Amino acid sequence: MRSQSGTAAPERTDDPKEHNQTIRPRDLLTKEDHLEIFKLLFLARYFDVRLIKEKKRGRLRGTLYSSHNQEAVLVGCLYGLRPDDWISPIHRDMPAFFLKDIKFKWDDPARMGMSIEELCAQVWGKAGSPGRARDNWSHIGSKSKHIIHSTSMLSGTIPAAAGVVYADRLNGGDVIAMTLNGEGSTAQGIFHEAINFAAVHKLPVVTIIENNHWAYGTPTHMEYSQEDFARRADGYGIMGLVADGQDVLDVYDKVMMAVNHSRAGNGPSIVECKTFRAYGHGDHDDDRAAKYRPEAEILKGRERDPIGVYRQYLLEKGYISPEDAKLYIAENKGAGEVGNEDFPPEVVAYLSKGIDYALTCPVPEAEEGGMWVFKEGGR
Amino acid sequence: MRSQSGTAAPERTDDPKEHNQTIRPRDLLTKEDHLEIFKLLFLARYFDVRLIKEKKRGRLRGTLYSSHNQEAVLVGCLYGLRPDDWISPIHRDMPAFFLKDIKFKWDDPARMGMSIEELCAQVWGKAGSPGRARDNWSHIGSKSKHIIHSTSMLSGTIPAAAGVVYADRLNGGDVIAMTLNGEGSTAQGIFHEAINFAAVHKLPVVTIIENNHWAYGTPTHMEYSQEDFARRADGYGIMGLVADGQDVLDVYDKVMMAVNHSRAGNGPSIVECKTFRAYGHGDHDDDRAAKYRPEAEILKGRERDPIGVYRQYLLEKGYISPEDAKLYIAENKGAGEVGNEDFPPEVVAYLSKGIDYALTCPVPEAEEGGMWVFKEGGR
Amino acid sequence: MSATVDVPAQVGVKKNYLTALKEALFEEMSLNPHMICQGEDIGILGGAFGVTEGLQAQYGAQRVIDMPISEACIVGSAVGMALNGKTVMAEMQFIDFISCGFDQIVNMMATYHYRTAGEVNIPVVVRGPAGAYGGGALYHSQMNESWFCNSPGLKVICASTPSDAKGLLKTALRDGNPVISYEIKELYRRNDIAEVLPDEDYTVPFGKAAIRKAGKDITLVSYGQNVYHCIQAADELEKLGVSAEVIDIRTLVPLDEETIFNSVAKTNRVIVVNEAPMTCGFAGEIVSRISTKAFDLLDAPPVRITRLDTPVPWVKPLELFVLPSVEKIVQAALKTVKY
Amino acid sequence: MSATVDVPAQVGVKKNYLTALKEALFEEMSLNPHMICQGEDIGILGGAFGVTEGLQAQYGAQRVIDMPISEACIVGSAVGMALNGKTVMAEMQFIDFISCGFDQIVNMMATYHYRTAGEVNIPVVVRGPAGAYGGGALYHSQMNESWFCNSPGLKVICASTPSDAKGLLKTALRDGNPVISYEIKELYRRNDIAEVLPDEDYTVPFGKAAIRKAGKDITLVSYGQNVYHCIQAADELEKLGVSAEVIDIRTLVPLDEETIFNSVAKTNRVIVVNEAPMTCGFAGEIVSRISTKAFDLLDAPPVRITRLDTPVPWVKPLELFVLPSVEKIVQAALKTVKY
Ligand SMILES: Cc1ncc(C[n+]2csc(CCOP(=O)(O)OP(=O)(O)O)c2C)c(N)n1
Ligand SMILES: Cc1ncc(C[n+]2csc(CCOP(=O)(O)OP(=O)(O)O)c2C)c(N)n1
Ligand SMILES: [Mg+2]
Ligand SMILES: [Mg+2]
Repeated sequence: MRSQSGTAAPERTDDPKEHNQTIRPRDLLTKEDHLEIFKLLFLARYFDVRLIKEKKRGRLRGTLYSSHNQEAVLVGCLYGLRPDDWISPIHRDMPAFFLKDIKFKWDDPARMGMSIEELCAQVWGKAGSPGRARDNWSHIGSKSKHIIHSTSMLSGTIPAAAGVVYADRLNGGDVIAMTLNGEGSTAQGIFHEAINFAAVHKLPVVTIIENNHWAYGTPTHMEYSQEDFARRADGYGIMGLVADGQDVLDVYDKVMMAVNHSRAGNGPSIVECKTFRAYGHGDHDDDRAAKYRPEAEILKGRERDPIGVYRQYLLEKGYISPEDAKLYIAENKGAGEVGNEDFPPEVVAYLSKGIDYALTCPVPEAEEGGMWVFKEGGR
Repeated sequence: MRSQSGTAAPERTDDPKEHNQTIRPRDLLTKEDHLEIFKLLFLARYFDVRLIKEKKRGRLRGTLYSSHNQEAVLVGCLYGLRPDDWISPIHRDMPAFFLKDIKFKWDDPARMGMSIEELCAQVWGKAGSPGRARDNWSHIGSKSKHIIHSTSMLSGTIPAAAGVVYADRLNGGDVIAMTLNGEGSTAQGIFHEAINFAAVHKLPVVTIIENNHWAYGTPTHMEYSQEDFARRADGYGIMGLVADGQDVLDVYDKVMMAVNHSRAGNGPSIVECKTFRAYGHGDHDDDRAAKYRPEAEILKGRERDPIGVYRQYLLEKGYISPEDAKLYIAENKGAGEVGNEDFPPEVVAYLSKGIDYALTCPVPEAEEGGMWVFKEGGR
Repeated sequence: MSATVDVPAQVGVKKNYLTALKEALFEEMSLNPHMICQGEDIGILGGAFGVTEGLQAQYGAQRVIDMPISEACIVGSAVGMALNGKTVMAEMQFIDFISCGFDQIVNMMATYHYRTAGEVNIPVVVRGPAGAYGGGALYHSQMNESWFCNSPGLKVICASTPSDAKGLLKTALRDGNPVISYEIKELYRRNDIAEVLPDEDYTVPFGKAAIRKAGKDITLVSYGQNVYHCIQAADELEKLGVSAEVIDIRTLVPLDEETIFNSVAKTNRVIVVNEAPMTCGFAGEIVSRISTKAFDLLDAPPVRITRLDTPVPWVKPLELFVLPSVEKIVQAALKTVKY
Repeated sequence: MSATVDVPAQVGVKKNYLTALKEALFEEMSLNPHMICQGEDIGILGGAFGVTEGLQAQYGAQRVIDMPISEACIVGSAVGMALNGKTVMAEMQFIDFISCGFDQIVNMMATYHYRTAGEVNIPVVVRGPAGAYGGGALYHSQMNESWFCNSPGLKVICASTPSDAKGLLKTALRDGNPVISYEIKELYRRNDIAEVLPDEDYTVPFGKAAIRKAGKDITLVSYGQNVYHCIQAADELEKLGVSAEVIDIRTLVPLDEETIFNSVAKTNRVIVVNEAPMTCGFAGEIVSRISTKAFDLLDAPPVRITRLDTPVPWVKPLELFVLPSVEKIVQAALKTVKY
């Protein structure tokens, strides 16, 4: 009744009217965009495997929540956003912090996304983090970069996202706010309250549901009564699309439809991206995850690696040559099986720079623990 | 775009498959049932007007939340339930406490509903209330009578309703739990969490949405983005029906479809009953309500009085004679315009007995304020 | 002030607590174009108690928002608006319903400044009618301020007079930090405490207690409507030859310890009165501050007079049984001065 | 016990805190066919920390429920199950997330017995991993027990040893009232505190503190992992010639005042240590009880050593900066005994 894995391309997509338009969002992307997107998939993947390696080497502590196999969701969701759009990532979306605005070149000072140095400082718990490492892992953000700071409480930033765009709309702006959430998180009451409010006010909140088929150790049929989490949208009469989360351009298409729809004043939207969590919930959970998830399901879920799927597409499109296609093969390999040589050198260099920074960056002073409870000096 | 009043018979009902059955639930009702239902509409109305009069006479304190004009919802929802089914009424549903099981004759000791004496003791804040008047108005219930005790927090009992039937199902039972809610309450996060949980486990929770078009001073378009609150069901893939809340048999039909569907193990269901709040939110609010609701809307909303609508039906069916039909005319009249003579004597007698009891019943002793914080003696 | 308030503009007219609050909102909305008000039924209706009456007509439905019945979203969206430059007044229809928005308050809003090492501050005032003695029963009588005093990052205030109600609310709306404001609904329309309010734009500072009655034998510390119980008790005690000083702390976080300690230095005896449940309530916090920091000043055990550790029951005799009263304060004071 | 626990059955084997909890659950599930366990990831996975490992395999998915991520519904449905005759263990994956189910706890569950004048009682135990010192940061480190101590109708417990962890949890599951149980995750797998547990079906009563170390110069009152800080401090103080008595209160509501007062009667000095924020925390409650009820026993100001009024920051130096430590206790004790 319910498919065991989410990475088979979904049959039913319930496209909105926009579907009938002849030009899809992807059709407006240049060849350079396509190649950039390919690189970003590598970058997101590299971030993941490199952190695992750093931890294995003993240079990093803390839990890692891997986005392995879900990179197409992140890249596809973020590539089309404007720099002044707001995003709100969660634990499994670490690459989102530096993927924001990355279209605008990594080192462009005008970029609003986080720099890799800032993000690495956060991961390593150093003072160079935008939040001075006061909270851990993905619980950072930046007002100036338009990234909402999440708490641990799942779906807890959707109301804030609605508030941010409410304020923007009042100022005459037209930004959207994109929140990223796991499918399990959609059960939270706050999810409902926020989407309902956004729907009433037709606020441009674009909610991504990364359906990786597991919420920690709980499978989707214990979380929700329908196959497609996008159907949550129907309760609010808002747009709800399903994307193939392994296909970065399908994600891009659906998300941009939703973004355009929401930005245009048609209310919030939901895009479910079907994907599959490659490893455990966090790296502490890898061994146990192997027990609670059937082997066959795992294999099936990881079969369609987003890098491989996209490589094939680029080949068919003629955007890369068969020779180029063989240069870097990072797909369908675990962190232990892959090396720097499997990634474009600029990707390796980019992240290495961030890690070098983080390693030398100081830990905040103990006294900071007592600081910034209250703002002094008024509004 | 949105109809201003909810009491026009809804055009679209989105009936489920059951709709195609030739026999409707109402077709199984006898003539006696029909006449009983007529009497119960009078009773619910009389309860309302009598309480207003008692308050005007200075014999009653506290806020009254009138169910005037919404009686068909209560009677239609409750008439078909089994005595062992659970219900969870809210502020506007006071008659529900004595309407539960009322099919089984008012004075039958086997009845599981509340007696009118108990309910009146509650309204008057007397020790004879099942909760010894520790909380006010409708915040009572009874474990033995299968009535869940609400707090003030709207939608707050839906999880409990789900828990009650979960436990029952585990014991091999087949009761259902019916929760009654205003349309505004459906915005609460807990509504979503509970329905989602019930849907996952296919629990027989039947959620009634009494859409009286106003949540205190807030109209529906500020609460929800769609016309029909029944559409909330679509987000969970559960049955969602719309009933004409002024037509007791339409309510009965839709509710019994939902009840049968849920009892049979097909999961929770939602029935929205379109109605219109006749007065203010509470009687303290009557004057202000007249300001925030346009006159035309109020007139339109009260036009189709459930007593009148049903009287007409009974006449057409030949269940009452034209002479009988003229005996008691309680519809389309405010509390000030109606007298005991407008109600069947047994209705007047029934409630009077309850009020007499309440008036003579003692107020609980002050010391009870310090009692029953904890249960002594273990589980 | 240029704001239109539907309140007589005559000089010297006494105004009640509710009118004072209303004036604060009109004035701040007028002074701060980036201020938004939101809550259930605050617009079309003007609020369950009328605190926001006329506000939507004056400032429009976009700045005065009738929210769905979603307390968590009311708080959370206010946080988002604040993150994007707005100042927000978020009304809880009754402070009791704040429990439904609890997580967003203590984990999202309260911690934002701390989490961001100061990059972000959240000027949101969550305010609502609070307090017992009115027959509101379990869910329309709460004083749950202690939950928030134990949640770092929130300021917590409670006015007992019209001039404080206005001045503290204006301070709150300019403070730049999240503030939880307990308004005492039983005081909203009490005529005997109506006051002439200053004509000019004034504020009342946080962290500064008020001495409501001077005395030398015993200190009564309180806030909210219990201040009046204390004043009444002090009046009765006076007749019995006991001089009680009544302190109204006005703001719980921050707390003006100095005024309390100065008083206890004089009286050497203290009774703390509040209507929240005793265990872990703010009365205990004050007792604790005095005991740990001003131990030597005490000549007798400090006393807490609070609600019993029960909910607030509905019917009058039960409600009064569990709450502080003038009688209970007087009895405790007589015992304490004799200690 | 006939329950299968995947723990070595040898006599005399020491068991850790987590194993003790697990045994309590297996035993009670076995003894009480009307018991249900529910929470996020407690079934298939066996819980984030493994407290419920094997439970679903043993008792089935209907009695051991993997819930959607809906804390409010987890509590609320547990209340409904209890209303219909069940005993429910409801796990919060981290106690920090209890804020998301807050209203259902304080307004629905806690008050049910009171509201019904005793007709209904709610045997629901909400338990979850709590506490700081592990680098869990703001949302995986909380001790928010004070919120619930200030919400009448809830019992609140916190075990510091394996035998108490098991015995108190079993008592909680038989108590018939809603109980909030703070389990200290930093103690879950600490080997040095592993204990041999009684073979027979035993319980540990509520409202009875344990004296962890006898002493005569000063009383250190605590609970949870701070008990070990107190014991360590007492050991250090001993070397410095100060004899400290360490009391582990074990249950906050109800509180064993007698054991505390008896100790203070002997030592005349007291320090209360806990890791919750200071303002309105339970340390203040204990100080308040002593000051108001046992004032004459005190020869020096009572002391609170608590978390600062801040969230728990992530990185180690900051985390330690805001939390109680052995060092802080020793220093305070030395100062207090000299007073
Ligand atoms: C309110 C709340 N409850 C529980 C948790 C603990 N928790 C963290 S992640 C997680 C599972 C999330 O699943 P999903 O939303 O599907 O995201 P995924 O991890 O699969 O990306 C849980 C239960 C939490 N963070 N917040
Ligand atoms: C959680 C919560 N928030 C706010 C309130 C205050 N309140 C009581 S009734 C009400 C309006 C309810 O509207 P609706 O659900 O449509 O029911 P109706 O009164 O129309 O029958 C509000 C806001 C409440 N009781 N609970
Ligand atoms: Mg998931
Ligand atoms: Mg309504």
